[in-house]
Parts: sequence; C-alpha cells; structure tokens
Amino acid sequence: MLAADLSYSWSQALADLGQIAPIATLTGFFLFAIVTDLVLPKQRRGNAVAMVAVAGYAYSLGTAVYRWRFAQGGYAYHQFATGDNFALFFEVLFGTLGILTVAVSHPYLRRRGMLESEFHILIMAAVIGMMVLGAATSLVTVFLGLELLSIALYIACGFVRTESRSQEAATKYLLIGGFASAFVLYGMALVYGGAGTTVIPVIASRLGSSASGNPLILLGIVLMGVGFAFKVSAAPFHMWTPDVYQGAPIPVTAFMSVGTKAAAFAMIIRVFAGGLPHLAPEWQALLAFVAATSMVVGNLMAITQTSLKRLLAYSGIAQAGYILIGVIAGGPTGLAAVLYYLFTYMFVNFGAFAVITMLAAPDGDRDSFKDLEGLGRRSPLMAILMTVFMLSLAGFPPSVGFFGKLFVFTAGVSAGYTWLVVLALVMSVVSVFYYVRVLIPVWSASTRTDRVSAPFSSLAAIALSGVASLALGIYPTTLLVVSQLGANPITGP
Amino acid sequence: MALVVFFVAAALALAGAVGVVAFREPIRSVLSLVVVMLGLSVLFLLLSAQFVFVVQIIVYAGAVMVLFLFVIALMGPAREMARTKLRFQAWLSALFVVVLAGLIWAMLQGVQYRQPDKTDLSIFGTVQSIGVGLFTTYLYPFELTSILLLVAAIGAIYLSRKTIDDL
Amino acid sequence: MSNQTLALLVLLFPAAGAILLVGRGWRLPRIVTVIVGPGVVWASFVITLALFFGKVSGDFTYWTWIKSGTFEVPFNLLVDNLSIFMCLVITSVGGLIVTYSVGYMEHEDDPSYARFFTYMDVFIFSMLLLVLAGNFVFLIVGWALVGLSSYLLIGFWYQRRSAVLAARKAFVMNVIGDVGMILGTFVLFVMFHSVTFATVFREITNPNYCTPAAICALPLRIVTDGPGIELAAFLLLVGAIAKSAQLPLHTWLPDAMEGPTPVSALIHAATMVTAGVYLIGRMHPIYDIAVYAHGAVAIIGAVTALFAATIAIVQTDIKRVLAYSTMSQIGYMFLAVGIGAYSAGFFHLLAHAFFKALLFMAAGNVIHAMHDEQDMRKFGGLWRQLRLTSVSFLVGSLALVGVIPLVGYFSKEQILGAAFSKPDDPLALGVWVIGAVTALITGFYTGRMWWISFAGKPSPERPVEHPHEARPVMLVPVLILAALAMVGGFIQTRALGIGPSAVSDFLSSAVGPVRWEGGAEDVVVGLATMALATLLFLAAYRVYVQRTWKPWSTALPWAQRLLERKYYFDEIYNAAFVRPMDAVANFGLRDFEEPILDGVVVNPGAAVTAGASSLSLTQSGYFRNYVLVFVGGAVVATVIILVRASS
Amino acid sequence: MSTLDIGGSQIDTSWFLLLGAVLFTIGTIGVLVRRNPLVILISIELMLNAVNLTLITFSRQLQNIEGQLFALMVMTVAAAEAVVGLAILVDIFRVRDVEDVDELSEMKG
Amino acid sequence: MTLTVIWLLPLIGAALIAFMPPRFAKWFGVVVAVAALAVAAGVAFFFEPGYRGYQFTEVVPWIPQLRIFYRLGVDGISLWLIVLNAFLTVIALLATPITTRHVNRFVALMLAMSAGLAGLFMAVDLVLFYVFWEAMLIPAYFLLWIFGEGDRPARAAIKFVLYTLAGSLMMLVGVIAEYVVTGKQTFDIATLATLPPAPAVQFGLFFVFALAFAIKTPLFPFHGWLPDAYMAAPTPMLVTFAGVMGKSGAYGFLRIAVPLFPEPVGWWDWRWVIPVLAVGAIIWGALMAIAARDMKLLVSYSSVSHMGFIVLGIFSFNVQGQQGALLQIVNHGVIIAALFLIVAWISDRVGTRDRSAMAGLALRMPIMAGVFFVVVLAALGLPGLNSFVGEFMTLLGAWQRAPVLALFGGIGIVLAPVYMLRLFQGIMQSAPAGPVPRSDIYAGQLVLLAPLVVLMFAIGLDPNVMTNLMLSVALPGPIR
Repeated sequence: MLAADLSYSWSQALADLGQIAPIATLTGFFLFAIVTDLVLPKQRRGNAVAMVAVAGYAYSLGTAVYRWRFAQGGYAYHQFATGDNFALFFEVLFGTLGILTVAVSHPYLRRRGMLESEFHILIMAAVIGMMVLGAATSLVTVFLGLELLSIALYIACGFVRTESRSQEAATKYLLIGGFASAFVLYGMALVYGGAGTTVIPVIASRLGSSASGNPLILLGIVLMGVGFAFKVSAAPFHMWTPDVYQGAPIPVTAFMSVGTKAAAFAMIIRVFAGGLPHLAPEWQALLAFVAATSMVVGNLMAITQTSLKRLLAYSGIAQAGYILIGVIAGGPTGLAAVLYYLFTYMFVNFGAFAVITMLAAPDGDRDSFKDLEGLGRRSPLMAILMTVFMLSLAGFPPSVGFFGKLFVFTAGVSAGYTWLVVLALVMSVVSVFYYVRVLIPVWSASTRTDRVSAPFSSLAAIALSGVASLALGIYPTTLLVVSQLGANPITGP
Repeated sequence: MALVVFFVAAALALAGAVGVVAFREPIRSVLSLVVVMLGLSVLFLLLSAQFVFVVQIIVYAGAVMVLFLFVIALMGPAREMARTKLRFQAWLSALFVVVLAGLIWAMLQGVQYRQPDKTDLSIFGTVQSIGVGLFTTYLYPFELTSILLLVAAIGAIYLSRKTIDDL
Repeated sequence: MSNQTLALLVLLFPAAGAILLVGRGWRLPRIVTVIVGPGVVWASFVITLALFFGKVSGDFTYWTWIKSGTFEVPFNLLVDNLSIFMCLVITSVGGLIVTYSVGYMEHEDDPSYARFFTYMDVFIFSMLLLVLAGNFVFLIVGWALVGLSSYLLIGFWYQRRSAVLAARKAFVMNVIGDVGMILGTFVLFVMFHSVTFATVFREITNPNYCTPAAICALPLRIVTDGPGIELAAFLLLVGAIAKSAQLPLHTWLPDAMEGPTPVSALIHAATMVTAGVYLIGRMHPIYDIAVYAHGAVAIIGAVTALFAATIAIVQTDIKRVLAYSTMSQIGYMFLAVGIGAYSAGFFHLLAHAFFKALLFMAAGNVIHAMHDEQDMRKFGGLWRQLRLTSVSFLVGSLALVGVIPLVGYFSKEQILGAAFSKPDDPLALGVWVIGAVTALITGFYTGRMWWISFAGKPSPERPVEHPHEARPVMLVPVLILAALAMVGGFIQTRALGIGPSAVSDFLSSAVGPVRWEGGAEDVVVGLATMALATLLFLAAYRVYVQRTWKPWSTALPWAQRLLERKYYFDEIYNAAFVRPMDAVANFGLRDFEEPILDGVVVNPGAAVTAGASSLSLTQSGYFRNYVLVFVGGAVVATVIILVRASS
Repeated sequence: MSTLDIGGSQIDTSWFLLLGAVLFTIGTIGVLVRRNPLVILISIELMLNAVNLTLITFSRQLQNIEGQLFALMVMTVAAAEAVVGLAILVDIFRVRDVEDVDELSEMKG
Repeated sequence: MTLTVIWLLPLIGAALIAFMPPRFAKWFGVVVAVAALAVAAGVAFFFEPGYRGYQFTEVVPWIPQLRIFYRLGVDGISLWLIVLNAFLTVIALLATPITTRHVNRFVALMLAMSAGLAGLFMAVDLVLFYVFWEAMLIPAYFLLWIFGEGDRPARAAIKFVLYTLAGSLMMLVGVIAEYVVTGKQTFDIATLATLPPAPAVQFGLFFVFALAFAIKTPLFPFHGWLPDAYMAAPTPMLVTFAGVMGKSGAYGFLRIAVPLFPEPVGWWDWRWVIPVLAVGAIIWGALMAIAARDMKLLVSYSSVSHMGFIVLGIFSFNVQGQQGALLQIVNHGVIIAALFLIVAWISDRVGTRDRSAMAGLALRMPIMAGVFFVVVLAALGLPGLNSFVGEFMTLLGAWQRAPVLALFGGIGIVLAPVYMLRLFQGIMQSAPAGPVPRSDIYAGQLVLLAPLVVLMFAIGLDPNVMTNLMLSVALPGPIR
C-alpha cells in the first residue's frame, strides 16, 4: 500500500506543476529576488529587486492568462490545489495588484528612504500566499495560504520600524490575526472530523444536507466563518481594520485593502460555496448577519473620520458588506457579480490609496483631509482621478462602482435577500455623504500651491486604475463574462 | 491503565493551561505552557501519533518555548500590574467565553462520528507512514510550509536588525 | 368679400392698430397715433355696420386651435344678432370715447400717449373677441384679455401707487371670475363633449338622447341633467359677476376709477362691465333650464342695484358716484336677464352705454377743466362757465334717473314693467320692489351729484376760477351721445305699451322674444315711479344747494358712516382673505420651510452623525476590546447558526 | 458516540475533544484578559495546541493519517507565527518597554 | 445612431472644452450645443406623427448577461424634452458670462449635464435610464458647488445630491425588483409596460419609483432641496437646471411610473395620493412665492407651483390632462428660463435681489419692463400665451378625474397673479425708489430672450402643432 502511494510519475509531476504554474513561477522569481537582494550592492538592490518582482508578477500573470486561454484546468497534488478558472481569475487579479503595488510603492519607499528590496520580497510572499489561497482546494492549503499571506503582511505593517504607529499596527494585526487563525483552524479541524477529509470537493461530495444536524460541521462553519469574516474585515470582526490601515505604510494599506479582501473572498467562496453547498442555509444566515452589520457599522463610522486611511478602511468594511450579499446570493450570477466587484474594486480602492500615497512626505504619510487641499490646482490629473475613484466608490454610474453594486444587488434580490439590498442602498446614501466630503478639499479654492510630485510609475498605475474604473464600467460585459467563467468551477457551468 | 494515563495527562494539561492564564510573570506562563505541551504529547502518544509526539516535545516544547524564554530574558521579568484602564473587560470576557464554551460543549455532545476508514493501526502514526503521507499527499502543503518558514525568517531578520544600514 | 373674412376683419382692425402702436410706436409722430388709435375702431364699426345691414349671421370656423382626444377647440366666430348688437355698441361708443380721449390725453408725453391708444385698441379687440367668440374657450380668452386691458388701463399712470394697487385688485378679482368660467366650461364639456356654443346649446335645447321630444319638456330636463347644468350656470355666473362688478365681487370697480376718465367711460361703464349681461344672454339656453342659477342672477342684480345706489348717495368723488351708479344700473340689467327679459336687459345695456358714457365724458370735461380735481364739493356753479357740458351732463343725469322721454325711461321701465307684470312670480315681484326703490334712490343721488357740481355758487376751494369749456374733439362726442340719449329711446317704446320695439325684435332671433304681457297698470306704475324719482331729483336741490332741508344723514349718522365705508366690504375682505393668506404664507416660509422641512433632512443627518461619533467610541484602540467584540460576534454567530439549523 | 480502543482500554473520543475545547477556551480567556503581549502570544499558542489535540483525536478516530499531517503543518505555522510575533515585539521593546498591550492604543476612533 | 449623437456630441464637446483655454470655451460650447440642437431638430423634423412606438430606435446589446441593452428611442413624449433640452442648453451657454471663473470647466459641466439629460430622455432601457438619471447628478453637483452663489453652495449641493439619491437609490431597488418579479428578466421599458405585476407588488414598486420622481419634481413635502439649490445655482445653470432637469421627475412619472404600474393599489391608492400632493405643491408653492422677498426665491417657488400642475395633469389619467402636462413641461421650461434670466439681470443691475428694496424701475428700464411683463403674463397663464393652454388642459383633465382636484388647482391659478404681479409691480411700478439701475436691458440680452418670448406666443397661438406630434406615444396609456 505504501508502494502504491509512493508511485509519483514524472508526467504526473509536470501536470501537477502545470496546474499551479502561476504560483510556481512567482515563487521562482521570489527566490531569485532573495538571491538578488543578497548578492547585489546596497544601492543597486532596490531597483533590481523591483525589476525582478515586476517580471515575476508579469510572468505569472502571463502564465495565468495563457492557461486560461489554452490549458485545461484541473486538480493537482491529490486535489490539494487546482488550476481551474476560479484560481486563474484570482491569480490574474493578484498579479495585476502586485505590479500596481510595486509601481506605487517603489517611489514611496525612495522618498521615505526605506529599504525597497525587503519590502518587495515581502509583498511577493504575500501575493504568493494569496495565489495559493485562490488555488487551494483543501483546508490545509487554505490554511497555509492564509498564514503565508498573513505573516508576510504582519511584517509589512511594521515595516516602518521608526514609527510607533506602524509597530502598533503590526502588533495589533499579529495578535488578533493569530487569534482569528486559531479560530479558523479549530473550525477546520472540526470539519475534518466531520467529513473525514480536508479536500474540499470530497467534503462537498460526502456531506449531504443531513450534515446540517451534525454539530461538528455547524461549529466548524461558525468558527471558520468568524475567521473568514475577520479576514474580509467584516463587522463585528472588523475592529482591527482602521487601526492597522492607519498604522501601516500606505502602499501596504493599499495592497492589503484590496488583496486580502479578494483572497479572503476567494477562500470563503471555495470553502462555503464550493465545499458546503448543502449547508448553504446555515452559512448564508451567518454571512447575512455579518453583511448587515458591516454595512451599517462601516458606513456610519466612516462619517466622522478625518484620516483618509481610516475613512477608506471603514468604507472597505462597508464594501465587504455589499460584496457579501453577492456571496450569499450565490449561484452563477451572484458569484460572477462578486468576482466582477472584486476585480474592479481592486482598481478603484487601490487607486484611491495610491493618490494618497503621492501626498506622503519623507517623514511620514499625509492622509488627513487638509493634506488634500487644493489638489485641483496642485495636480489636476490627480484631482480628477481622485474624483473618479470617490464617485466610483460611492457607486455613481458610469463608473464600475455602480455596476458592481447593480450586479450584486440584482443577484441579491433574485435570491430573495431584498431586505439586505434595501439596507445596503439606504446605507449607501450615507456613504455618498462621506465620499463626497473627500472631494471638497480637493476642489475648493485653497492657498496651497506646492505641486504634487508624481513619478511616472505611480502616475501610470493610478491612471491605469482610473481608466479601468471607468472603462470596465462603461463596457462591463467582457469582464462579466470572464467572471462568470471564473465562477463556473464553483457553481458548475 | 491507559485510562489512568489519560486522566493524569489531561489534568496536567489543564493545570498548565490554567497556569498560562493565571500566572502574573510571563516566565511562569511560558513554563506552564511547556507543561501543557508535555501533557498533550502524552495524549498524542495515546492516540498513536508517535511522530507528532516526538515533534511536539523536541521542536515545540524544546525550540519554540526556548525562543520565548530568550525573549523574556531579553525583556526582563515584566510583572503585569493589577490596574487596568478597561472596566468590564474581565466580566464581559468571562461572560462571552462562558457562553461560547457552553455552546461548544453543548454541540460536542451530539456529535455523529464518521465510520473510521479501515487502516491497520499497527503502523498508524509511525514515522514511516507520516513520511509517506508527507511526501506524497502532503507534498504541496509541505513545500508551502517551507516558503512560510522562509518568509518568517526574512521577516525576523529584517525586524531584528539594529538599524537600517547594517547587513 | 365673404362674410367669413368680414367677421374676422372686425377683430383684425383693432388688433392691427394695437400691433402698429405697440413696440416702438411712440417713435412715430403723434399724428399717426391720433389717426390710428380711433381710426381702427371706426373701421371695425363700419364693418360691423356692413354685417348689420348685410343681415349676416352664421358660425364661421377658421382653424382648429387645439385638439386633444375629444377635446377640440376650433377658432370660430359666432355672428348673430346678439353679437352684432354688442359689436355695434362697442365700436360706436368705443369709437366716440377713443376719439374723445385724443383730446383728453393730450397732456401725456408721446410714449404714454401711444401706450394709451395701444391699450385702448387692445381692449376693443379683446371685447370684440369676447362677444364674437363661438366657443367657450375663446369666450374665456376674450374674457381674460379684457381683464388684462382693464388692468393695463387702470394702472395706466403706473407711477401712482393707488392706481397700481387698484389695477392688481381688478386683475385678481377678474381672474377669480375666469376660473369660475373655466370650471363651468369643464362641466359643460364633461356633459356634452364639446365646447362650441352651437353644439352645447343644441344638445341642451333638444338633446339627441331624449326622444321622443315630449320627454324633453323642461321639467323633465331639469330632473335629468339639471344639477350639472345648474352647476355650470352658477360657475359661469361667478365669471359674470366678477366682470360686471356685482355683489360680492364688486369691490374693484370703484377703485378702477383710478384710471383715466375715458377708460372709466369705455370699460367701466359702457362695455366691459356689461359683459356679464352679455354672458347671461348668450347662455340663455342654459339659464332657461338652470332655474336656481337664473333666479340667483335676478336676486344678485336687484340687490346690487339697491346696494350700489345707496352707497352712491354719500360719495363725494364724482367719478365714484358714477361708478356706483354703473354698478346699480348693471344690477338692473342682471335683474332683467335674471327674470328672462333678455332683450329688455340688452336694451338697457344700450341705453346705459349711451348715457353713462355721456356722463363720464362730461365729468371728464369737468375734471379736465378743474385740473384733475374730482371732488364735486369743490366744484359748484359750473353752470355758467361750462354751459354745454352742464347741459349734456343734465341730459345724462335725467336719462339715468329715467325721465321720459329720455332713453333711460324706456329701458328701465321696460325692465321694471317686465318684473311687475308677473304677479304670480314672487321672485319677479320681489325684485320689482327693490328695483322701484332703487329707481327712487337713483333720482336722489343723481340730483345730488348734478346740483352740487353745477348749480349754486362756486365753491370757495375751487382750484380754477375761470374754467374753459372743453375743445371740440372732447365736446363733440359728448354732444353726440347727449343727442343719442335724448332720441335713443324712441327705437323701443314698449315701456309705454305702444310703438316700436326695434331692439327686442332684432334680438329676438338670438335671445328669444321679450316676455312682456303687461297692460295699462304697468304703464301707470312706471310713470308713477318716474314721477317720484324726478321729485327726489328736485328735492336734492333743496337739500344740497339751498340747504333749506336738512340732509338725511344728520338724522342717522351711523347709516352715513356705513355708506361712506361702503358697507365695510374692503375691510371684511382684507380681514377674511388677504391678511390670512399673507399670514399663512409668511408663517410657512419662516416657520415651516426652514425649520421643519430642513429639519426633516438635517435632524436625521445630525442624528446619524451623532450615532456615528458615539459608535466610534467603541473603536477604543484597545486590542483587548477588539478581541472582546470579536468573541461577542462569535457568540452571536453561533446562536444564529444554531437557530437556523434547528429551524 | 464512538470509543477508542487504546491499549485494550476504551476511552470515549469526546473526552479528548472536550479537553481540546476546554484548552481552546482557556487560551481565549488568556487572550482576553492578559495584557502582556507576550503572554497573549503564548495563549494563542495554547489555542493552537488545543486544535492539534482535536486534529489528532479525529485522525485516530477516523484512522486517517491526514489529521496528524495537518497537525504537523499547524506546528510549523505556529512556530513561524511565534518567530515573527516575537520579532515584532522585540522590535517594539527596543523602542519602549511595553508590558501592557493597552499602551498600544495610539490609534482609535 | 442619430440619437447617440444627441447625447454623445455634448459629452465629447465637454471633454474637449475642459482642457481648452477659457477664452474659446464659451463659443466652442455654443457651437457644440447648436450642433446638438440641429440634430435634435432634425429628429423632430423627420418624426412620424402617426407612428405608435419608438422611432429612431437604437438597440445594442450592452450587458447581455442581465439582458441590459443600450436602447434609445424617441416618441411623442420624449421628443419634446429632447428638443427643449437642446434648445435651453444653447440659451444657457449664450447666457454664460465670459468672465466666469474657470469658464471652460463651467461650460464643460453644463454640456455634460445636458448630455446626461438628453440620454435620460432617450433611454428606453430601465438600467440605461437609471444610469443617465444618476450620472447627470455629478455635473449638477459640481456646478452647484463650485460655481454656486450665496454663502453655502456646498451645503446646497450636497443637500440636493443626498435628497435625490435618497429617492433614486430606492428606485434602484425598484429597477432590480422589476427585473425579477415580472419573471421576464428584461429591462426593456416597452416590454415591462406589457406585464404589470400584481397590484400589491405594484404598490411597493410604484412607491420607490414615485419617491424618486417626487423628490426630483419636486412634489409638495419633498421640495426641501429646491430653494437652497435654486438659490445657489448660477443663473446660466438654472436655465437648464430648472428648465429641464426639473422636468425629469415629471417625465419619469409619465414615462415609467404610470405606464409600468397602472394600478398601484395597496393599503391606499397611489393614483390618488400623488395628485393630492400635486395640488398641495400648487397651492403651497404659490403661497411661499407670495411670502418670498428674494426675487430668485420667489421664482423658485413659483416653479414648485407650476410643476404641481404638470404632475396633476399626468395623474388625471386622461388624454387632455397628460397632453396638457406635456405642453406645460415645455411651456414651463421656456418661461422659468426667461424668468430666472430676467430676475438675475435686474438684480445685477440694481445690486440686490430683495424685491421690496426697489420700485419704479420701469422708468429707467422700460424695455426690460416690457419684456418682463410679457414673461410675467405668460407665467400667470394669460390666454394667448403658452402657459394658458397647458394649465387649461391639465385642469380639464383633473376635473374629469375629480372636480375637487381642479377646484383646488384653480386656487393656484388665482394666486399666480398675486405673486407675479406683486413681483412685477413691486419692482417696476409706482414711484421710483431704492437703488438706481445701471442701465436698461442690453441688446444682446434682448436677443437672447427673443426666441423664448417668440415661443411663448407661438405655442400660445397654435398649440396644435405640439399636440399633433404627441399622438405618437410608444407605451399604452390614455394619450395613445
């Protein structure tokens, strides 16, 4: 029997590796980056590592796209990982995010005189973690991906070692993150006990709807759900978000505000929608509660904020609530809507943070409302882009924000969760108030005249985000098709 | 016989756990965690997880806890003061935890266990079987853990540098 | 030239005149204004004569103004004897008055001069449109346009605040009337699905839905759709009384005297204010069925007649006396049409147009001579200086009193006779009594007016010592009208029970024959009334000139005050409508809009913000609080799952 | 209801599970009430150990090796987490002497 | 393709102008607007009066997954709003003072707003309609806020936006629900009009839609944003803001709420609630106008009153009422534009907007007085001018629905001369007092007003031209 287990053919190995090709390639570049960092002289390190990082992201992005177009997605490593469209979709998303992050963070680190190389390496590790999460089809891999991503981000949050805020953020994030992952883990253990395996598809096939009587599974859902909700920073497990976002250096905030969310949603969809379809009523009830609280809490708390980082943190909490509606609704439309929302939300939210990044000074971030004053004159392009991002977050057509909401809410109403949708819309009236509040300093007359220095790479990244958050809204069809294909593996075509 | 062992070990673990929370000095908490681990390792043995038992003692109780001890030594014996700014914290936490524990307890009562898949327990949990599992089915997770550790190492190095300039 | 174009020309001339004079008209030499202004009126007079002698009648449709579903409004002119009669009155008297005003307004500077004639022509056009309109909508159009021109002319001297206010008052009151007519039109449209007179009246008189004709006898019609028609009749009546300054919508007319005197003569005496009478006459098929509304017309007319006459007793402003007498005379006309004596009413309309225009223009001469002084107590003894004016004024006054053989006698006595000659009809009898009393009062106040102004010695505070007689252009029209007032009566002498009845015969085709089966006793009663009225006229001489008799007012001062304050109507209306409206409006703007409506938005906003800030206290920054909330959330989640699973 | 035959003596599976639950709860309490970040970290380790116990119990009950492998992974992760956590704490201690996590409350609201 | 041009052209123009040197901006903007007007006029010219259905339709699959189409089309209802919008945009841009700060941004935003409005009136797909409905808020917000007058334009702007959103986001629920409950899974208005949901459902859906439209119109209790917004809005913006965007609510009622939900009957009957509110708006607006001393405020409230007539006509559910309402939409657009322009010109000649602070201006500015008087007469519904026809027909419709509605509407007609004449006479007539106006109306301004005044007479004298084209209505309803 052992012999049988040990047989692992070369072709099999290639096939397996192929399925996780984007992850593998990125990991390769990750190791190469470490080596570069070690061998090159200090002053040349930063750029070199940045190059490597961008190359890695681009390569794995390319691989993912290639596999999407030409390769047959399937399970690998005894169904511990997969290369299906869902995984590829998220790999593309994270690859793009990685490139954007490097483009924005590199000048920032330069200005603040920090070591670029380690930063990029950590972000790469986090991206790998996210990709693993996207491709994971086993509770074990899910957990490992989660931890990989988290640990990288713990360090990244504390990256500005001279700032007490940064350290505080790192500590809070680490402690509460560990606490949450203990919950997730316990849940996984119980589910494993109930299903006798950690492989998600097998769990799905083993657990019938009768399992809703099994305490192990139910408790597992609760504990995992709690942990997942923590990761998507949904209320009432959101409390860490504003502090961590505020303390972390802005590029990290920008990165995690969209990356972690997307990865966590991928995880939720995999485990719940993919692994426990027969217990949908239970986890839907749980998520509905979480979604409702997040929308209310997030939008209300955002009103009184004076720090853009915190404001965007709370807005992120609210947005998580909206997206959860799509997850709850489920089905091809619901999940497609979620994927669409996540992909566009990446551009919008990242762009917003990126604009704030441009304001940063050598001695620290500048993220208060008054730092935006006169942006309309200091950098008209930035001002226009910021306007686009805010309006998109507020959900004004024709920006992507509106269509994301439209799709998600349509799915929600179709699935009979009208009360959630109504709540969401009522709260988004509130949200408009604070999103528009951000624009007031941007456009109102001010005496400040100091130009905002926008290096090319960052400018390109922000502009790309801006264009995307308009173009993908004016013509959302293609992306929506892709999202549907991406959701297929979960919902079945 | 095994029953006795179980109860002793369990009692040990519980005592240790209580100690972790109860002691004021961090160092004692660490030591009591070691106690917990030892107790658990015995239970692992009962559950025919010999390899895990070894790892638990050597790596966990050995290495990791020692690391903690080093850090505490580095920081000096910080005693936790009784005063706290947060009123109600203790009471509320007690309440919540009791409720949560109650819920968990209540749920674990009516557990329906799966039928065990038939494997011969003679080699169950031995180094051999663990190894096979680790390098066939768990190959992918195993590799992932390596990256994880690498990242942790990098992070630790970065964070524990004296200043930006060295290295 | 076809009758159709002819009928249209009647309208087009004044319109063209107005358009020519409006805009930059005052850049033209004044002579152009002088020619065009009156000229166009005379032109349409000529055309009206052509229609008259051509015995033209018909319903000419020109184009479809609007069509929406079954609601179709053609622009059509209804030319029948009634409209021709009205056109004759309007254009002839109008022509005279406009000519007269060439002299009267000569002191105005060129722009105002042109403006005045523009307005006058606009008025003539609107009035002609009113009487020629062949459907309710254009009736309303004309109705509102005469209201507009009346507004413009009352407020002609727009520097004068009093004139401005008077104008606004008149306009608003008239709009109330317009709304009444609009609603009345709605009623009829809903009933008959048409707004053209022809269709509506045909439907009413012999409805196609009630056959055989036997069932269509009046009583039954009243049962079938009486209520609807009654409603329509009452609503139209609102328009009529607003325009004709009958109770209770009369308060604007005295104030309207702020306008130039020719305006008062033309609009507020001869033509516009009689539109109400025309309306009732035109709508007689409706009122024949709507008995209650019809009765209301008579009662309102009678009451107004008496009411206005009493007020006229105490007025000192000569124009206001004339204004109240106008109200009173129109009251007679309402009385007449109210009891079904339509042609009698129209005959009185004609007569009144003659002698009241005469009176106003003569008064205008006096005012002109007195340099715009209107208080008759400051005249006195004008008999010597202004002989011709005084004579013609006397003629007018006697005609107003109704002294045989002046026109006033025949018209008024015909009305009273028509009322008196229905002893079996209590309503008719009642209004006859009121009418007779009014006739006597008329005699008294007219006498007072004439004696005070012209007889006796010159008043000490007379502004002008040696006034000059008016210029021919102002005198000739007066004399013409005086002549008409003298001989006009002989075209219809039915009040004497003998002789011609030209007006009634002419109008019989349009408003039916005058219901007049009076005998000798009516004639006697009429003559008696006339005699008494004349005596009162003379008595006024003793009271106000010789002062040998005490004025009645010393006997009852409270009545004096009551009359001087015009029965407190203005005060009541202010207290009842104007002030409450302003109060509500101000209250709303100050105490509702800002605090409450804004509050509806702001307070929730504030509440949300407050809630948010209190909520953000939970974000205490303490890690352990976060964990606490975390665990709490976990507990809630577990409960939810349990509930969901167990359900 | 299943029992494990260990060395001939029957032990009810749920005992192990309940022990795990209790340890997990105690760990939670530790995180909630202790203020020394280090001790909080230790409590988290305690929770992870509880999970390990659960995993291995199930692995034995199911006679399925996966649980033990999973437990090994968990140990690795726990070690990594501990390393990073300690690094961060040390980094802080270098700046200021924090023996109370409540002092890390600069950011709030 | 034609219709796309109508809304895309101004948008592209806006994009170009935004980055143009200010001195060309105005005239380039005018050129663009005139071009758009030309296209719109072409559409009106080739419009088939008899055809029952949408004309010039364009259907392009947009988001096929949700059966969302890019569907444009015009019928007898929307045609008028499109033309009105294009026309008033030209007027507004001509009225823009070249000296405005950032005039290029201003013109760009104006064009963007008019583009949004044009799209709104042509959209035949519910989602497309909604997209334009909200998209046009953005330029409106910035116009109000950045170019606004008064002390707190920002507050007025955000108030306007929040008010509108509170309604329109509820409408979004309705839009989605309509897609779900009808079971057909379509957003095509024409199709949806053929399958009304169960009355109970209609009750709810109608509510959410009606709320949005009522706020936009605004109906009586929902007009809280209007005074602030109109007071803050710069005059050229008001021409389209009050003249066209104010109508989008009424258009929504006529195009969406009424055809899609013929019998919204629940605990009570919406078909009665709305007209009652409309009457409330008529009377309340008139009263507020009577009390207002600020000329601009007075005109703003008069607009509330007039919009009441429009909604009243729509909810009379008969052809006269609805055609009258449509007429009135155009009439009011023309009149309110002229009123705001004149009031603004007077106040910047005199230096104050307080009507009680001036008197007897007619002496100094006779021509202004003359033009103003004509406009005032049109506003108070004098026969022969355009407004009379509309008000007459709306009231006729209301009377056929329920006489009491028309009765109270009549009160509005009686109050109109009160406030209008108080305004006109108060500032123009009686003995001169207060500040002396700098000059009479400029020739250019007169030329600007000329087309408006001409329209007032033209529509008043021959309204049939319009009602004829109105017969081609796409959706089932009384007009058809």
